[in-house]
Amino acid sequence: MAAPAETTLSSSASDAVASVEMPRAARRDGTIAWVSRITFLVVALAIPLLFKNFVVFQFTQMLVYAIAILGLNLLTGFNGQFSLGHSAFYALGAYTAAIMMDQYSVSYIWTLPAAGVICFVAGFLFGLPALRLEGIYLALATFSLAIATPQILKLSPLEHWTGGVQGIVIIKPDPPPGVPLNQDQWLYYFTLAVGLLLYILARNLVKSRSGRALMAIRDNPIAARSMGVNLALYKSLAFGTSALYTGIAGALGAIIIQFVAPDSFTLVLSIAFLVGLVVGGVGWLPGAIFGGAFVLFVPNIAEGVSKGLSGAVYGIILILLIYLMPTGAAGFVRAVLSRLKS
Amino acid sequence: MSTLLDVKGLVAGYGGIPALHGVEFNLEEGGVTTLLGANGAGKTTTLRALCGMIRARGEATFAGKRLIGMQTEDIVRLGIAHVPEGRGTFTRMSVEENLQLGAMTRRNGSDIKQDIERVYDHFPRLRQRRAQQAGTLSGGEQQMLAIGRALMLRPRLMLLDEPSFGLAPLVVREMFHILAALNRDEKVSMLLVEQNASLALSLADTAYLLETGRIVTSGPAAQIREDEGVRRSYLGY
Amino acid sequence: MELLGQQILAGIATGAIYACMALAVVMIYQAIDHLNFAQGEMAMFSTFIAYQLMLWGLPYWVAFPITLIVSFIGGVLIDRVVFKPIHDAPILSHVVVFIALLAILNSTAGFIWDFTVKSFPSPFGSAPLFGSSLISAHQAGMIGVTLLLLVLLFVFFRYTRIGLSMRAAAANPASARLVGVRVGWMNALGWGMAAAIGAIAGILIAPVVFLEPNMMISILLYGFAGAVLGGLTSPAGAVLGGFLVGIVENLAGTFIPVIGGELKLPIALMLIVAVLVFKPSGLMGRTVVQRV
Amino acid sequence: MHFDKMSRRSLATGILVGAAFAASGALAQKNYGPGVTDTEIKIGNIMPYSGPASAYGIIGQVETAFFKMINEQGGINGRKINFISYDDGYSPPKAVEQARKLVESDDVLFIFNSLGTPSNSAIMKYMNAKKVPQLFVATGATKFSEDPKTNHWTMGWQPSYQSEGRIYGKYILQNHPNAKIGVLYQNDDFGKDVYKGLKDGLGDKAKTLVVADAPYEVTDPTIDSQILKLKAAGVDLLIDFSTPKFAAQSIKKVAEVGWKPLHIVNNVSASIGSVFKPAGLDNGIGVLSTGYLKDPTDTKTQQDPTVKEFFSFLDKYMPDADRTNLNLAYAYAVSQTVAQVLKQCGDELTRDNIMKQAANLKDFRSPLFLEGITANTSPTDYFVLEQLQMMKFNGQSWDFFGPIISAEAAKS
Repeated sequence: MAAPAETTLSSSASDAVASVEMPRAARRDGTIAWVSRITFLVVALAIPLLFKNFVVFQFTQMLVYAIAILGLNLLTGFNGQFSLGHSAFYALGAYTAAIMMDQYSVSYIWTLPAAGVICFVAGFLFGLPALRLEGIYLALATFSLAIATPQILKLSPLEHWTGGVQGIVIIKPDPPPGVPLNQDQWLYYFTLAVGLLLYILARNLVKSRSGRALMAIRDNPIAARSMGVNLALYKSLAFGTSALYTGIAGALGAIIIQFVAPDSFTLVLSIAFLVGLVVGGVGWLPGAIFGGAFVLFVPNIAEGVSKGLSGAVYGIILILLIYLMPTGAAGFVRAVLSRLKS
Repeated sequence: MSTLLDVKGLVAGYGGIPALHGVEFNLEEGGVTTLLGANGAGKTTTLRALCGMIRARGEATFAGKRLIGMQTEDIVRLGIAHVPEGRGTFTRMSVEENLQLGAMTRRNGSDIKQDIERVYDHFPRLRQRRAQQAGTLSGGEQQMLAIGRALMLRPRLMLLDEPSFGLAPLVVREMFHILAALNRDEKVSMLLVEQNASLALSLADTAYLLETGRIVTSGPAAQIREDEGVRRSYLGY
Repeated sequence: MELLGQQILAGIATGAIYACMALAVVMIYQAIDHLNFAQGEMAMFSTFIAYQLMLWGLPYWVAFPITLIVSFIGGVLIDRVVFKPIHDAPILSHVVVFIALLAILNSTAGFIWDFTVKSFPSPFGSAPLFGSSLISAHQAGMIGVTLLLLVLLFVFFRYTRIGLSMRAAAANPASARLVGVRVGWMNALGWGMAAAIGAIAGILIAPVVFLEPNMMISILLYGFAGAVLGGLTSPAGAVLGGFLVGIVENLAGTFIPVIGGELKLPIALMLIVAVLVFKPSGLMGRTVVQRV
Repeated sequence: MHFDKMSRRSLATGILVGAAFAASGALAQKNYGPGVTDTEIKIGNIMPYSGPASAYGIIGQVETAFFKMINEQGGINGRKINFISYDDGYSPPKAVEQARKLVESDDVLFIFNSLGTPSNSAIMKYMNAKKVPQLFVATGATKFSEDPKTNHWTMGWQPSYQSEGRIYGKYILQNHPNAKIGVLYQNDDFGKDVYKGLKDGLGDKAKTLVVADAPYEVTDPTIDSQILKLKAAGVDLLIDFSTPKFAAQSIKKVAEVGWKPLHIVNNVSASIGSVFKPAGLDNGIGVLSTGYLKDPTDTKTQQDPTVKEFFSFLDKYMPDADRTNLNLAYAYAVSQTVAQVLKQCGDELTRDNIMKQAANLKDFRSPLFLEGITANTSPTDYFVLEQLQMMKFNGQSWDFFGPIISAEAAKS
């Protein structure tokens, strides 16, 4: 699971593989960054025009997972807190959206801020007691949350809202009138827009004063405290913000799948987020998109190789990836960039 | 006196960025050699390279054996005990278990028991705390424990990385007394890395000055201590 | 009140399963300083090996030691083949590799032995113990074996040089190397021992819950919970924690009205978390006091 | 209620005769939906090959083998079946993705026997919006068959969980009117569905007769605590609405604690191979259940010439499969039913006609159905199988007893 939180990010990130900032290369870095951003945008915008609806739907799902992983990254990558419970926040967001749409006929657009706020509060409150727990103990606490979630969703007294074991079926939204897109294309662009907005906010957060405080807590909590950082507040805020992202992803997920049920939000989902986080690169925001792609597509590839042994194929692909890029796509991209520079 | 450790053209670094650019020095059997220099000069890196904790190139010969490329565990078995920066205490274990670990490469049980007693004779405070969790010791006690653990190897050479770091002046003085005694009575050779140059020069017989990964000057400790120029430009006192 | 006594006893019996698993969890934690997600699947796979050996006609007491040896070697191989090449990778990358191992073992077992449940023999028999219908001979035997293993592990870690080296290698690998401990082999040894203990756990658990590839997934959760509750540094704590989890869960399921039955595991987990908030290193774990 | 349904059915039959007439007229001309050519029909399927329900993955394997056999025998009306089966790991979002892949990328004619209530619930809306048949879903949840009007494109197959529960209720009222019933149920859609049926079947008496119930989660390692709780409540008739692993555990545990209640397990767990063998055959003696398929472990059945075909199929295509696993017979029988539908379709292989013919099964019998059990459907009645028979375990195989009971009869 993980040793104490400070080591979660591994000393090797700071020792051996440390990316040493070289001021002269900064401008070149900037150029590369802009080129890759623009390439990403062009490709992302073109996808619905190039592929069948089904594939567009898959890419939408990938973006949803990427947003969830982005949220987890804010917590784990930038604040050093470990969570196996993000399926709970994802579920909370999904059920918020589903219940609002199903019972109160609220437009899907308004379910996103609602899911975000509810999950932020839930995450913040969960973060308060979790403060006293680190590393493995935090893992167990979050893990309990993941286990409890499907069981709570099934609970008979809540059945009126949650639909109990049967779940809730919701109606897929149409594009706004006058937009010449089908449902899948529209939802793709909608998710992409939400995702980009959340990404930019996350980037600004990480570069802000608060972001530096979060990282200071990750790297050296005692020093951070002595610098006057309010540990309790910041760690809870990190939890809340992370839950907010994952909750919005959950709401989007519910909208595109058109269905929520307890079985959709088991521990397996939390583990998938964690795998996606590591594959993308802990502490590297763009890694989320790689993580999302892995979570969605690799199981399909594994199934294509062998139906009976799909789990084994998946495992082997995962191990090979870690061999090739021990620090995920982040390390790989950094290595490629440093080769480009020299 | 014969040469125990001979280092030539030592190059090492972290993550592809070299921190040592061909360091050369040697150490006489039974002697105390000190490496001096500012923060980041490469002192700790030199020690780490010598005991295989980081990858290095060049030559380092210890009693006729080439150290470069050897595993740390094997280097220890040659009789080189490294007292690392930060003391390397096994915090969750008792003081005595820490000492037993120091003798991990030795086989004879009764010898080990005697040696533990000998360490306690050197450091009586450790005897009082033998059953205590090592993480609860004070900084000075942990430093004593680290030296004691190194002695348990019955080393021919001790590598000492900043033994005075973070300790009260009184404790430091006591520590260096003990180190001098160990060198004198137990014939342990020492390679000492220190920021506190005057302290180091009082213990050492030979001194080398490192600057950004290179030896810039060297000589008998007494001579370096008297050299006004060196003192002013490198040692800052 | 009679029901209370019965449920406590049943909790101890079920708790023995968790305790057994918790012990294996602590074992690997001592050896590699991580929790191993694949621990349950390793135990499951070992149990299938025993099952296969018996299917080939070997008697129980021949299949049992062979399984332990094979599992030990398997554990060592996992460390040498899978983890040695990435020992510099960050901890989370290791966690992901544990997950990969879990997927591989689960899927391979399903492929070879399929997913239907299979009965597995017990060396103790399933007759009620001393005529009491509450605890069977097998469950009593399981408790006995767990306690015996506990004593053996305690002696091993506390009084043998190799046990000491293993603890050192896990706690502080860099320092351990500096005193000459062969850290790589200590890790491999730890993996081997954890795999062998896992095999014992699997072989003891399978007669109760039946053998199938998914049998350990939920038990591992309980094992983790027990180990963490008791204190990951303390084998005795882990065993105690395992028993406590079994008892608390049974009592919650029986005596908390309305939601107790549906939420017995979450309630048990919440209680554990509550305990940890006040006693962050577990009931019997040693607090690491570190001076700066 | 009873009368009402009867009249609907006869009315429907009238319509269907006309429809069948029309269909036979269409035989002459070819009319293909997606996934159909002169030589091939593409059929999709979604199964939990991995994940918590992977024990059911064997169903997909049997079906794959079944269509392989059909193809080697020349196909159906000269067309080979291209059976595409995907894994959803029992996760609803994955089921949606796989269903969309089958429909939009693989262009299957329809999806057949997709497994699990959560997965089927997740795709039902999509399938109906796309007008793609979701045929003979592998779950007994009532909601997939009860509303042909709204969910025209979705149809179940096996007797529904609720009607099974009702049959137990009726049986208890008739034979053990003073029983103290204890219910052990899986805390999910399946367990709750059968339980609801039981309560319906017991009617007003449900409140007084059911003295205790105990849910368990599929993640629970054991159900010991639940069994003890039910025993302590003075239960003398234990009903087990659980999946095979837990049914096996409860049969074994009940024997271990020396408890001797009348024990009923539901049909899902009536498998000798995956329940009674692991639980100990002797421990299961006297356990009651219901069935609609012949028991392949019964030596009498093995002599039945119509069943021999099934065994020779297994010998040739699945030699390693455990014959005592009830899922094999289930998968074989449901595959035969879909083959019948395809035969009835002739050359008009459109999605419309698939539903039309699936809703036009007239006294269809698989050789594996119990004597007296037939499959009948109409455009207003999507319940394919509605009859069950009580049975008792004799230590080796099942002894059927009593009449064939239909869900209709149990309702009244």
